[in-house]
Amino acid sequence: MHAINYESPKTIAEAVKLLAAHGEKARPLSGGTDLIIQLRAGTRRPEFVVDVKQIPELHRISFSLQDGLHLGAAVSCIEIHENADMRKYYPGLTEAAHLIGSLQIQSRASVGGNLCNGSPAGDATPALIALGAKARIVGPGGERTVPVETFITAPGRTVLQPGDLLVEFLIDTPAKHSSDAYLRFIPRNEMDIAVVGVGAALTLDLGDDRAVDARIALGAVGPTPIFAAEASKSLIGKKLDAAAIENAGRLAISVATPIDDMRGTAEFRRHIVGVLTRRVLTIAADRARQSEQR
Amino acid sequence: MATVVIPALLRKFTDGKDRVTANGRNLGQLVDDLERQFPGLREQLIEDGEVKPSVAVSIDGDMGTAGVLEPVRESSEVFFLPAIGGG
Amino acid sequence: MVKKVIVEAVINGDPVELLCEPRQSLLEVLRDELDLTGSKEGCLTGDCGACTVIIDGRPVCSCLMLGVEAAGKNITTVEGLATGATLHVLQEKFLEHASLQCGICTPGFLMSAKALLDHNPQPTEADIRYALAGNLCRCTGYDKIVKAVIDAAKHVADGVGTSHHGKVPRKAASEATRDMLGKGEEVK
Amino acid sequence: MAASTNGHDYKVIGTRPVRPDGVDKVTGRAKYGADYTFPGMLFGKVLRSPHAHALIKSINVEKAAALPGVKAVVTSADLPELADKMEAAGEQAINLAHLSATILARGKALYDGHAIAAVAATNPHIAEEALRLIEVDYEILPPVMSVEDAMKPGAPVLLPTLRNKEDGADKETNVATHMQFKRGDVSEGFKQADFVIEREFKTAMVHQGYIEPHNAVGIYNADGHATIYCSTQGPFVVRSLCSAVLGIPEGKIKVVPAEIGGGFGGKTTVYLEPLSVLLSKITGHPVKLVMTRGEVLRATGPTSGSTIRCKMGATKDGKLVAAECWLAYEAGAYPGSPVGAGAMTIVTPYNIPNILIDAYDVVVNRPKTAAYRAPGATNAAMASETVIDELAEKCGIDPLDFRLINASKEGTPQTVGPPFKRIGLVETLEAIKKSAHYKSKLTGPNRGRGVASGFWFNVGLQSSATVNIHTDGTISVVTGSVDIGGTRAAQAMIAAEVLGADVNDVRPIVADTDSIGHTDVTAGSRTAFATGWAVYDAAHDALRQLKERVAKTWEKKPEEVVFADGLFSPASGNGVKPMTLKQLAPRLARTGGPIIGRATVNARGVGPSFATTLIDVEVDPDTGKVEILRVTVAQDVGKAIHPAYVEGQMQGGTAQGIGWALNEEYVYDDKGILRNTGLLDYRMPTCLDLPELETIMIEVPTPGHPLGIRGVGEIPIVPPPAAIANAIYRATGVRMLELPMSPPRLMKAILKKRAASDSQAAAAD
Repeated sequence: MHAINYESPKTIAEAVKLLAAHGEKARPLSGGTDLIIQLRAGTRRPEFVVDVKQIPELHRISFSLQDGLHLGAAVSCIEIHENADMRKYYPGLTEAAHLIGSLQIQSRASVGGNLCNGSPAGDATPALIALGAKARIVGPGGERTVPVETFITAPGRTVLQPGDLLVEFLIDTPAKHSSDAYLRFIPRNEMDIAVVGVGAALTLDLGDDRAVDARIALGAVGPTPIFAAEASKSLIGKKLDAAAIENAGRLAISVATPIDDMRGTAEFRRHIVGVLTRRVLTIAADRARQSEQR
Repeated sequence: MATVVIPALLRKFTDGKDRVTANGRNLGQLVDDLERQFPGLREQLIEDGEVKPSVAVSIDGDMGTAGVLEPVRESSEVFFLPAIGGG
Repeated sequence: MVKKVIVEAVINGDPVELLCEPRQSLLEVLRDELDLTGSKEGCLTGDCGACTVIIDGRPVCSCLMLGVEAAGKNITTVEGLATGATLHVLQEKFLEHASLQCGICTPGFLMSAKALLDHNPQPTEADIRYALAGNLCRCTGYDKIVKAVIDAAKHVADGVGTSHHGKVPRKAASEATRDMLGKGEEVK
Repeated sequence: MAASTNGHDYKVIGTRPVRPDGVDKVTGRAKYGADYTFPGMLFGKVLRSPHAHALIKSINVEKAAALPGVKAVVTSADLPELADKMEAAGEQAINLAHLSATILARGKALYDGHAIAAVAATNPHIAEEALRLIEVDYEILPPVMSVEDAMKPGAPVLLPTLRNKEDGADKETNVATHMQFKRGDVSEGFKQADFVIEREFKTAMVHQGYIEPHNAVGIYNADGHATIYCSTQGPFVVRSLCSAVLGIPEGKIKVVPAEIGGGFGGKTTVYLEPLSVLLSKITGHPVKLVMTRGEVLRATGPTSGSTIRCKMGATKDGKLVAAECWLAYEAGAYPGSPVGAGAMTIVTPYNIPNILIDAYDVVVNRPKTAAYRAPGATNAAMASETVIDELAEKCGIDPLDFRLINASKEGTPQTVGPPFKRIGLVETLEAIKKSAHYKSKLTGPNRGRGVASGFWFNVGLQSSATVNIHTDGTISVVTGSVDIGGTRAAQAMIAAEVLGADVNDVRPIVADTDSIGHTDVTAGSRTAFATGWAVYDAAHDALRQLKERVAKTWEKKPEEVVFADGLFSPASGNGVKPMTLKQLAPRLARTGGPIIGRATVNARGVGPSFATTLIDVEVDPDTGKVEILRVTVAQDVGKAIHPAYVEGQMQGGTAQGIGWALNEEYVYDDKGILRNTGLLDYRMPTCLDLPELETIMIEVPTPGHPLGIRGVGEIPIVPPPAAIANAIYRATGVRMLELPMSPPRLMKAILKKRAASDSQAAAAD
């Protein structure tokens, strides 16, 4: 590995100052489960590594029915899974976090790092998009929030500018009778990168089991994670029966633009988008129907 | 006379015969006799006076370990085959 | 020239102060600076688990953590598993069940298994297989490893053998596993 | 569970003591190759070709050599040029020119990852950075990645020295060897067949996947002596190959075998060892090199991908009458695939009167293959055992019964000609038939059960052993056989059995090449068989001397002393008090001095091994993903010395066979660059991918071996891919002809079948 300098600021301001001062030469370090591999491989060669794990705001999970969820960018996946509010109100995002690598990886990897890595295959991203999550970014020019579906701009690239720091995710309190789910397909039963990942969030009108709101997001089937707008819209106002779910699966396939690689063929991936979309909608719907009893 | 089974691709040296007989108290002498009967066969099996590293010899069902000095009996059945390695 | 950094941590119960380059992984620091070569290097990408150590109660791949990040942490490596001359029950069971052949993956498995039992003293076989899924073994087919951990867990449950950190038990992997199989079961 | 046909009643053999090296391995104390450090040690790194096929026009190392901390940079110019001919080295025959060019490419890079240059520096990071400063001018050539492409007329040629001299010709070729095996007349044979099945199979290149990367520490002394610490299956092979590659006399090289983190055949040759000595010779410091996982996958020896055509015919009562096979294996960049073994195993489990087998060893722009557990046999069994399953179905005969009808037994001629001695294939088939697994009902949708058998030769080769009797009556057993899977325990148990000792009083030692007689590789399932034989003889040699000492003290003749149950007693009971080894040992000094038993073997009468594996699977019909539900493997193990480690071999081999079947494969892009260079995308089974692995050990002793030992290590990898393919067929109706049977491939086959049956249904309407 090339020589690096290591800094671990204690406040957002300090971190932003450091990141801004070194610009392209600096890279934030959260769990490091992607970054350290990239440093070793030489695919990223920053001179300054800024460890953001000492900053309290990046480490907090705070949920209230009034303000919804503040999920710190550096919270480790295992901490998310061990958090009762996360398991209760955001089961899809929680299971996505719990799918990222082994327990050894989950002890370090963070949802923020997973997103900032800019991979189209990150497991947390479709789950965040399905929930309509917003990313709160603080930079030299102040702070802003961007919807997660626009965060990744190309493989390995994001909206973050030199000096920008992803602080936390903001997610609304789930509406009544709503829930989310995430599924991915991998060849083994653990330790693989998603060949396809699908996240979905649904809000139902239990009266006639119609979808009041629906969001479907796809991972690993394009250069960036995809919000499947048409597929999502197709469900709104519809009864959530097999035909509607089948149709949503078809529409999801139509926006997927996968490639052939060592993880699967484009043809296979398109097929799996349909399969997982159907399965994930079924799970999310069941959860939404039962959300009353939570 | 020991019986020698000729590998398929070497049968061109023995007019297509798959089993021939030859004399010799050890493998070296046996191959010398084969060469007398079927010129050209020797260099397929022997190199620098020893059995080629790529060739294995089975005599009466046992893989030989003594190379050209491997004893051969009147009643012996001799097979030449490719050497194999294990993992 | 990049400046080295002084790192203070507790390793296997002892306070340690060491000087390391920021680019050195924790695994390098353990092996090359502290001569704790029990943690093994198998892949350097967090896929094999041979370098697993326990940091503040959680299993971590020491190849995917910088040495400088260890500052102020409590680290247990395989060298710290036994108590003095007494083997940890997991070590005993691995020997009893012939759970190792070449042994290169063994330290990592032991540390992952310890982290599991510390969190969840009564794991199901599914819990165990899930907790060990981040550790690759190429010799055994895992059968005798899993049996050793099941056996060790019995002893732990009987209050012998390993410490208890009182962390909330993880979701039963039998469920987590089903999620990952992509078969769409409801997670209760 | 073990069924013994071996009458003896042993005291130690067959028990399950804790392995003598166990505590070191659970406490992290065991020293593997990468764990060695020496004062002033430097760290080496290797620059590797980013191209699959390219001329190396020039290499400029100036900038790298100038980097502070860099002590040496070497290329193939620093190695002697060697003759382009086959030499015997350990159990293999090796072309030294090719070996040398594998250590450092000479003139041409022949695969992605081919070693180009090596650097030694004061720390590994500096060495790594130095590699970035080496300038190589390549002229890129078109890569040849498959046997089909390599065998095409006009295909780009990898090695100009390879000539095709068949039928008088003499032209350039990528086909290194063509072998043929022939018995009877296949065309006549197929005429007698009521059913004939012919299929073409493809299997992907796969890696042994040992968790420990290759490593070496080389120390070259000013007096011209070199010492190498490394993880290897064959210290004596390392010594002879380093001697050849470096031009240093063998006697001036000592190889100290470290503990080894898996090998499976992949550590039977050298990669880093010669470089560690070369760099040490230039710098005057010890030099350590350790591969990254990417280097292991790109540049060490995986086993061959292959294309196999298999045609077999049977009469309707299930008798096999003819088999015609065509095998082409990827050798990698240099000749030497295990296609010969593939050809010699593919139909050998069965008694077939008419056989014609053609086998081709083909060079391609992939790393030179190395041995992998029963090399060549798994590819072959995937083909033949699937065709057998189809024939059994056509005949309406249970696949196990079909195999029983045709199974090779004592006296059955092998493909290569010699008749089998006593073997246990029939016993493995019957054991599976009797197993609880086979008798259990497999219910539920998308589930299927498959069976397959396999055959492997095993090897014998040379081993040395000494047995030292210490003054307190404890014993040390010294061998040259590296212990990968618990063989030290077996050696100790054999000595304890012979000398009537407590196994805990026996310390087994794996010695360096200066401290023990020549001993061949720990490979070919030979260690318990051949080295165990040497230990058995050495222990008896010690026992003979012990009897002489007892006779001396009793003033009797040696033959008047009997030894039983650990007691030396007089043949005819008169007055003298029987004594134990522990009572005798302190007196050795006064009866003639220390006792060392010694023995060497060049083992004959190798017993081949057979296994039959039964596997249940469930296929997800929407994703093509296969779950392994249940596995039982029955194997003829000859005589299990330490049954737990024999089971371990059966389970480990089975797990590797399952990985090979389902997800493991080398994925190259169209430029010949390996895409999956890590364990994230080279997918070996995790413990969530495997169920309990049930084993049935059958003991059919190897005739001629004093303990009846049979090699057990390799055979269990052979049956699983075919067994899984046959199970998938019963679960889905799809016959898979390609490995791995990964979800994309299986899903494609399932959808194709559905489309076909839909169109049939449509036609029917």
